Amino acid sequence: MKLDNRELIAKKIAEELQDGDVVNLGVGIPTLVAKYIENHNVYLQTENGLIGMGPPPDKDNIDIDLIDASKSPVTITPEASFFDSAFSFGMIRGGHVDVAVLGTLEVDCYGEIANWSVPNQPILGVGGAMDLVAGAKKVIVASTLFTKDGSPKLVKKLTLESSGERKVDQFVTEYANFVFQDGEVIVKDIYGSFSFEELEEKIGFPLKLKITK
Amino acid sequence: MKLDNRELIAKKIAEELQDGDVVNLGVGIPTLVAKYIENHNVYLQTENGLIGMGPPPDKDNIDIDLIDASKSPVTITPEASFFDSAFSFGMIRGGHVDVAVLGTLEVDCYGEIANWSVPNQPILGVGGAMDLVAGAKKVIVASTLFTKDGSPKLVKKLTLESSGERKVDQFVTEYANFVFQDGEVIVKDIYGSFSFEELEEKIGFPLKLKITK
Amino acid sequence: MKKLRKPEELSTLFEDSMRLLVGGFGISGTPLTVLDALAKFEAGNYEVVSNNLGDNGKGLHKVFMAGKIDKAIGSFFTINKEAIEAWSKGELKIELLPQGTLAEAIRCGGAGIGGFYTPTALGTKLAEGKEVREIDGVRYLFEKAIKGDIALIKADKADKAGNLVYHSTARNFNPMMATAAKIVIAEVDEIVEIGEISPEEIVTPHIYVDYIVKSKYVKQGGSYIEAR
Amino acid sequence: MKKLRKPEELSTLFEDSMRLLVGGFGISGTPLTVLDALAKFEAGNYEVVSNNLGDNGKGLHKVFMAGKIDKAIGSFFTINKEAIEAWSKGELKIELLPQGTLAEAIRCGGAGIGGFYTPTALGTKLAEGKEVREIDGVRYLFEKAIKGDIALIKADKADKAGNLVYHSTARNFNPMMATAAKIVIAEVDEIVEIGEISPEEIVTPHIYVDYIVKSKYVKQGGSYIEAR
Repeated sequence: MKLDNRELIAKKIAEELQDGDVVNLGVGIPTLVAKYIENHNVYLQTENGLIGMGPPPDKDNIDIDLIDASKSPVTITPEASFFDSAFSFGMIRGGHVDVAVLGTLEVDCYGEIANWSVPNQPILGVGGAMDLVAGAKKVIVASTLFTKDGSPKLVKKLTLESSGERKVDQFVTEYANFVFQDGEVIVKDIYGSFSFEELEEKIGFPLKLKITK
Repeated sequence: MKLDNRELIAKKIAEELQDGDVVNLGVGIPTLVAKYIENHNVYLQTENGLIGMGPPPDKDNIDIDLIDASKSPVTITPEASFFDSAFSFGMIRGGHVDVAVLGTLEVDCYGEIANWSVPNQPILGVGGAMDLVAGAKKVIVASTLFTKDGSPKLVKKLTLESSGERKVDQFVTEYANFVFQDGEVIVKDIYGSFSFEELEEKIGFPLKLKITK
Repeated sequence: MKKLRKPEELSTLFEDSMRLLVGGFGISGTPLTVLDALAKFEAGNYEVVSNNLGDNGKGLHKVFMAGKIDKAIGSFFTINKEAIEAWSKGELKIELLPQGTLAEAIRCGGAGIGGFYTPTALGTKLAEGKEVREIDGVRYLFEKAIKGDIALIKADKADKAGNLVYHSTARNFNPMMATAAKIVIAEVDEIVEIGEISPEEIVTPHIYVDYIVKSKYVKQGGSYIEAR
Repeated sequence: MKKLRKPEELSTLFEDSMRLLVGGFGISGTPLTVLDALAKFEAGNYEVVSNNLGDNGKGLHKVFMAGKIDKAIGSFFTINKEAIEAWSKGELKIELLPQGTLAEAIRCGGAGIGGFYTPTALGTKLAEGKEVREIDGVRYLFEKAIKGDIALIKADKADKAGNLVYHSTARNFNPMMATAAKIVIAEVDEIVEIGEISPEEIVTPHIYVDYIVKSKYVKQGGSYIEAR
């Protein structure tokens, strides 16, 4: 079965996760990562106060107080525990979350992201996005490479509001996996229908190819 | 039975406590206050992590992990709970302790106290004293009025190290109960063997008499 | 039980322009019964500190629709359409804080800490006008503590002294808010005898809780329904 | 059980001049077994963060007497005679902090907060050289967060994943220290199956704990004795 773009990105990220990792999955594509994690020693944290998040319940076993950060019902794994919001964000800011997987609207060539303000709308919601950007040991951004109108989300300079000065570690798309080095965008892996040269042309500025997988 | 000086001070302070008060008792005379509290709705807090401290256990029921701030074994009351040191001092600094009863070496005429440094000894211990001085809603100092060599502990100006710029509310001794107003020491109650004039002479600076009991 | 109140008995506690701390994430862990009553009380012009402004006609959304909220301090108002509309007309002030900063600020307020330095939001629009300081080689943003006049929180169980425990992710902001206001009202699903909650397990000691209200809501499938 | 170690197996974790966070108040809640081992390991010149330096030949007192401690950061060393003597000879550095400031600084270290403002110690010798700031009309003292290389803590029970619960006032500094070091070693009295500690009751989630050591000490009357 061929995976659609969103599922492909999720699967690629699941493969990056290591034994023992504490992982926080954001809304959207990041949420899909959960179903591709095969390692039982990966622990999912949700910032509303839970480490050890399990899959969604069947509809007869919904507890609407047992939810993830997108307010969807979840279950818990055997070694799970609950805590309050101050402790939960202490876990995030304190570097105890190994990987945060976040959606984004833009990523610049340094790895700075804009993932909280929607263009042409008042900025009235941020949630835990900035805490995760600032605090997680490693930040992986998960997004399709182009917006609906076809413009690349990978940009030379952010046009939307930054989510924080801390740079992300990877940008995983349906075409390639990008990493960042002093303003240079490195293609670490390429697996979509575009060649490196086509990718570079679509994105509109020079990239560097350095397959490390 | 006539109470000795230390017991008298403890009893006087117990009578000051109100229904519902959360009270932290320091080392020494303050510890004696507990046995004179008749109100069952006074709750004892100990800064090592307990609200709802009960009397000492009999010697067959000692648990040396269930202790007060002077490391003496205690018991718990039915509505008690345990917490960590950060939460405990949050309770103290955050104004959730209604009354702290503390011993002292000196009190000045503004109500500033020195209760942590011992004369002519290196200052290597402070414990929770300064947190209680800074944080409790009301601070009552409990001490005999004179040192062993006969000099008054109530002084115009501290000669020992201050425990904090926050002023105490009362100084309860075996002779009188003092309060403080803009550098003026007011005798609120007098019950010992000295008259007001004798007290004033022994202390060595003018006091003000204003019985409010 | 000394602290138990009917929600309507609480009306005299509330005064115009008070700052209220309201627990909940979405509406999970929100004191729905107390907020229903609050929407009907006379006082108003509140400044509300809460992650969001309720949802779908429940919780703070009801209080907002009753015209009682002048300002909201929280992390996520995007789902509250009417609030966004009121904000764009200048009828509602909004102060946006990252969720972790909000949680930490309330904890500090309750713990007697005046302010703190967080790495969150550095280099963003939310850092504008705020002090930046480098400590041991890391850059941080200064944030002030938050306190309130009344906290409206939701717990799972109270014992008869007022000790509280919470249920799963409905714990969220409630334990911090219980420490950070002059008056604390806790809505609970169940009241048990003293001693039924172990002293090791209690999350909010009784000394933080002034009033207890029994919740009128029960959970059914994917929603809360008013049933008691 | 993946995290379980014999105390002697931990020797390779320790390096000269590391900063160690050590739980306990007096010796209650102190990892006595791990500290016995530490006194014998080769490394030394430690900087130790702990309320006090053990007591009566137990806990950190033993490590200190083995000549392994260069500096102590804590709130109460008055009872440690040998430490005071070493300090007056210039052989031991001591940094004194109020107990609540110590607790808060460690909590901040574990929670990614760089520093905080406390009212404690204002106007005292312990405030010398520290920034004073007025926030909303109240004066506060700035204090930096504290982190460590290794935390040595004591809990009551661990489950096989490493989730911890504590016993009565032996909880003290341990939960904060569990969050504030790169490596966390927890000494426990009992190890139980996963699921035996309820998810609502767990104080320290397993992700904070790297190694578990079974305690060799038991309590008998008024003291701890080595018995296992």
